[in-house]
Amino acid sequence: MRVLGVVTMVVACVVFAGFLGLAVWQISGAPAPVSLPGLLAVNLEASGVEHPVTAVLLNFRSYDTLLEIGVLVIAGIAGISMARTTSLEDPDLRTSDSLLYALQRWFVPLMLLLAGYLLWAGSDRPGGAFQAGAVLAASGVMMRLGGIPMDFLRPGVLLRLGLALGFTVFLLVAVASALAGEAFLAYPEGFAKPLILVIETVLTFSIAMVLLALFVSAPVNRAQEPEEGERG
Amino acid sequence: MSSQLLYAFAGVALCGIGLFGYIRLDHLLRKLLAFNLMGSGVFLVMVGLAQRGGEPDPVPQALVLTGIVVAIAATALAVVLIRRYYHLSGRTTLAESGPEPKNTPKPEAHPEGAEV
Amino acid sequence: MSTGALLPVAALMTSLLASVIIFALPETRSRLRTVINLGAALLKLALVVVMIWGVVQGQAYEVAFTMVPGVEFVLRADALSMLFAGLSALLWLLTTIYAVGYLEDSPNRSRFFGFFSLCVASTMGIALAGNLFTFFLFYEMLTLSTYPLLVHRGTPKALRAGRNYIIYTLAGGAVLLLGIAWLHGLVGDLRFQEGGYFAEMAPALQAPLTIIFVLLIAGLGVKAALVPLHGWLPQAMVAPAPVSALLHAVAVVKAGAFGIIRVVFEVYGLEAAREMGLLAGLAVVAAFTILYGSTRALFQMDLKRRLAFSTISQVSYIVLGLCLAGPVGAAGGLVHLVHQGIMKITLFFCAGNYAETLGVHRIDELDGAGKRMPGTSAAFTLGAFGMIGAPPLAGFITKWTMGSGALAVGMDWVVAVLVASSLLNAAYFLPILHRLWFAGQQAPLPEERRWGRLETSSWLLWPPVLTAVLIILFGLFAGTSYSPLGWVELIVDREVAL
Amino acid sequence: MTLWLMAGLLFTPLAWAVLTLLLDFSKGRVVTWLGILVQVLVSLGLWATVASEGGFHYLLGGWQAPLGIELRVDGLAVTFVLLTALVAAACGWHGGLYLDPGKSWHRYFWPLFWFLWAGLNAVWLGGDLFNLYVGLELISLSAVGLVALGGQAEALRAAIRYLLAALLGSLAYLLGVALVYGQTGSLSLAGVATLVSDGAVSSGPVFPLVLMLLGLALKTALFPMHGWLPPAHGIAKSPVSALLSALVVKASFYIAARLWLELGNELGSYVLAQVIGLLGALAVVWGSWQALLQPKLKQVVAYSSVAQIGYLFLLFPLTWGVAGAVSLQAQQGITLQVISHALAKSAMFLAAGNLILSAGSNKVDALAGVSRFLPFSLFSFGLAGLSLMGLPPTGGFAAKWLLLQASLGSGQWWWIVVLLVGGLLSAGYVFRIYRASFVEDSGTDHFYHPPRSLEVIPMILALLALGLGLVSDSVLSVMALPFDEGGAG
Repeated sequence: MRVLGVVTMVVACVVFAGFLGLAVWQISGAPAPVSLPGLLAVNLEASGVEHPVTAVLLNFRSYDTLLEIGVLVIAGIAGISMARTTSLEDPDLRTSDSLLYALQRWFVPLMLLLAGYLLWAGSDRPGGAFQAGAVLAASGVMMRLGGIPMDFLRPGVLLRLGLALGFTVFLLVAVASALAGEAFLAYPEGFAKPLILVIETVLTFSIAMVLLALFVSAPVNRAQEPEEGERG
Repeated sequence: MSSQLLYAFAGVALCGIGLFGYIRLDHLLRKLLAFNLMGSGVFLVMVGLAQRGGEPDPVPQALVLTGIVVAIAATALAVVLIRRYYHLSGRTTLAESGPEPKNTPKPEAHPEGAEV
Repeated sequence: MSTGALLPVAALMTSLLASVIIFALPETRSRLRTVINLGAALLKLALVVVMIWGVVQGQAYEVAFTMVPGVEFVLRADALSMLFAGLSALLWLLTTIYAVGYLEDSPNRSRFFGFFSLCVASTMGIALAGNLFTFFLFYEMLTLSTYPLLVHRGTPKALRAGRNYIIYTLAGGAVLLLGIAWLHGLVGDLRFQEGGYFAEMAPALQAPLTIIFVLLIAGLGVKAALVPLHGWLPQAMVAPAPVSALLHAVAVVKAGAFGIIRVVFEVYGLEAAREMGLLAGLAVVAAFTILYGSTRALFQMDLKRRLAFSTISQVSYIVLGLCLAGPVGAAGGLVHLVHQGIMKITLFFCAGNYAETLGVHRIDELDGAGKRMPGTSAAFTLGAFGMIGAPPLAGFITKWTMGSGALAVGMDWVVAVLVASSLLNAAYFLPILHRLWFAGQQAPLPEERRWGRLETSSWLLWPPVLTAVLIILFGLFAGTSYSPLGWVELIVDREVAL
Repeated sequence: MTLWLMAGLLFTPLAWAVLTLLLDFSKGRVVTWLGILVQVLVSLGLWATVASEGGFHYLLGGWQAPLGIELRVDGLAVTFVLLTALVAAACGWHGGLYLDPGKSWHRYFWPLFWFLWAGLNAVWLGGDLFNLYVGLELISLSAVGLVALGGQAEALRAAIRYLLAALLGSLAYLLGVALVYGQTGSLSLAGVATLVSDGAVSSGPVFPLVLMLLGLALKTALFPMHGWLPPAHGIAKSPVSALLSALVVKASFYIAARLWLELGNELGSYVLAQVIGLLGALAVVWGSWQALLQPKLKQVVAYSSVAQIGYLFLLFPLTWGVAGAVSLQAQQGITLQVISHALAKSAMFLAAGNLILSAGSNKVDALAGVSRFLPFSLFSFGLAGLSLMGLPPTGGFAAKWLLLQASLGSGQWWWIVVLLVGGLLSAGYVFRIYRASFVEDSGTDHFYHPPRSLEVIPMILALLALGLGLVSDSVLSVMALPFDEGGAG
């Protein structure tokens, strides 16, 4: 019986992959009628950054990015909403390994440097806010594992401010652009590059915060509330 | 077929495998990993299919970047939920009821059992 | 919107607003509640009288707006609607008075009277509806507003009755809706019009129109309690007496019958319906229902239950009258809408009085009740004789007109049905009268209450007496043009003027 | 003017999300009610603008599609924006009074609530396939966060199940988008539609469309993929359940419907349409049947959602390969169904919350005597029930009527059976609640009486659902407005 189930599942997945592959094959046969890269190349100067991916992310499709950061913040919020304690610190997760501790002294600064570089590089070659933020968060994770106390990670106003900072700035820019008479999210002439840089910087910080918060959040405890209608 | 299409087909394979894992596995973390596998597959298809002409197309790359962030956010949230769920119920699957798992964590005991 | 158009809306609103206010009132404000009830009832009656006057002058009150794309919401006062509106307005007033006395210091009164007014509002809407769509709207509203009245007591028995009522009526409603929707898809939005629409109709439509007719009648027949769709009615008598009175005389049962009248007269057209051979089948069903109901009534020992079965048979007179498909027969059927109403409400009022005052529910407990409650019993007697069809009472007028109508169109077997049912009526009413007047009281009355010098509370006594008087008047003055019969003949002239 | 309205519409929810994130519950409540006011006004303004001047495209960042993202502001979109504003306002209002400020984690209700609202607006207006994906994820994650807000094991299980289903769904959708982009090189829905109808792309494989519809159907909890819905909607706090049932599931359906109406006639097929319709029909029957059996009040309401969602999928068969007039009727009917269900179901959940609060138990049987001692919430529940049953004069009835006409007009009479039987079944589970409440067990009032303000809110929603039927013609007329295709990508 069990075997039969597995077999059917396998068949189903194979069929699915088959259809998918077929579709891919058929599609790859014919050229796409619209070529965005062309359009992109034409409008790249106006976007204010040299690197097309960054241009798409933060100018042409900046609305996507705005919402995407929103998603990230939501995850962060939902994460810390699980917390029932004053500090997100979880001593159980500390490993005081002397070697790790020693290495950190070297690694953490190095990683911070790398993050900075990635951020700066974003404008003209691969890199950008998210990559930088990820590296930053990673260094945070290392510190955490290395047992360096991180008391700033309380579900207090500071943490929440940190979560929201990048998103807020991005949003403010968007609105400012709207107030400046352009459409929502349309950067005024010439301001594109500096604005994008500012946004990227704060985004980096916030992304790192969110990822770190999600890593350390929901420390374990027995707090819970009864289901609706069950007095308790 | 152009070499870029290889990525697309790799993505197709990943999707298939991921789907299988997703419906087959019960352990929530494994399910989650399967989901991420599928996600990578989708991203590969997106990029690979778009740049079949040879020259890379930055738009899908940007989309994939966005997609990755979203996927990470979702995954992280899922992990947080699963972790707390495991701690409160001692379960690592969505099974309504059934035999309690071997090592139900005691409040004081180390919460991150080998289960997770 | 002209003042003329406003009248139907106002007539509807009086009871709607009344119900809203009553719901809002706290349980304890019974005095104020009574005032509002009676005030609304009187106001409505006045409005209806005004409209009747206008209709006689040939004035048309109408208000319409597009509700759903392609469908209009139409309220309109014409001769036919006034027949029903007048009946319900009059009987609502009496029933309200009765109900106030009946439910004195019992719980949940604000809930009861709220839904009571809502129920009457929907009846008024059914009367004034200007097309099938609007009719259906209020038809369902009636279903829902009567449910809380049925289950008012909250006893398991009441709840069961309520459940069956809902199952029957909602299923019927679904069938009716299907019929209406189909008709609408076929020929568009049809306002009721005298003489109907299908006098000259493409033969291609014959088949679908026949099916639709069956659907419509089936849907309406549930409320009209045509056999075999009558199952809910006998159980429904667990409701408080005023509710049963309303249910059997005006609201639910009559709504079904009135719907059938509308469909036959003003959608299909009497002539067309006959030519399509739709009426013959209906006539058989009606005749069977008449005999079946009367026969079942014979064997009921619970008073209200016997009355319920008698209703099943009596309401089918109306349908049978239509099926005679001649001006005279139709008049007989239509006028029974009113006559059956007042007679049956009288009987239920009396049954309620016996229950409230003497605690009597079963017929064999009624021995000698006539001496204890002469007024009530006199009213009951009149109602019973009316039902049997003794001249010069209202019931006699009905049966006479129908009989002559039947002969006019050469459906002699209908006369046989009428005679048979009259005999059956006599068979199940006369024993009751005998017990009331001539049998001596053996057993002590179950639970007797005293109201000083009157035989019962004056709230309970006067309504049946009044309706009983009406039974005589409608019979005696049937010839005059303002009697129900006169009014019905005016309608029939407009409908069957070919 | 329009610019301000749009900016307000897109900006307010996000900004308020951040603001309320920094505040505690009670302060957040005040701020939120302020924001709700703004949001409702803006939505009304936009609706009025479109109603008077017709729809338009809004270029975000000033970039035209396909390079940039265009918002499609047409009659349908603004209608749903307005609907969202009404329902969300009610739920926010109710939630502020219903949730216990003492629990520290309730403060996170507000930011999640606002992010949810932002996501909904993004989806109603979105005209870009990928942007719609992001909007969907915004909605799903905040919804999951809201469900899990209790933090209790059952809630977490429901939340995880919901999250996994939602993720799978949106992934399938994204895969479809990837294929479509590969095929056409464009992400703008309107652009793709024109390309397909012009035959610029060989209409080619149906697979991408099927994939997207499948994913969206999973997120909409179409039978048999509905397993995740009842636990999640049943266990969440009542205001949350109301939001989820009324709006969240509609978002994914809205996208599916838009896809179908734009691409269905070229890429779809009769069989596909009928199969989807069949699943919808099964959902109607199965959901109602389950609702009849549930012992818990909110489970009844949740399963009724499964059933009511089933009706929506009749859109697919009733718009494929039928006369324009019939298709229009079907679309209007479905739109009414969405609106009336949103209003009625939110009313029902909020009322259910009040009843549970009063009876102190979420069992149906615990309602005995409710109709005697606190009829108000029961009334709201009942009125909402009318709309679900599709009885006149509610919006549900108007929707049912239009769908009946469409089924008759398209000759697909079998859907009529579904519509009528579904109505009767829903009557079954609604009357089951009435019946329980009419039972007279004890003459004493042992109920907790919630504050009036809590009870008024569901009543307002229920009355709206009731009145919708009477004005449905004028409501629908806004959707039929001319849409200037200028600037369509």
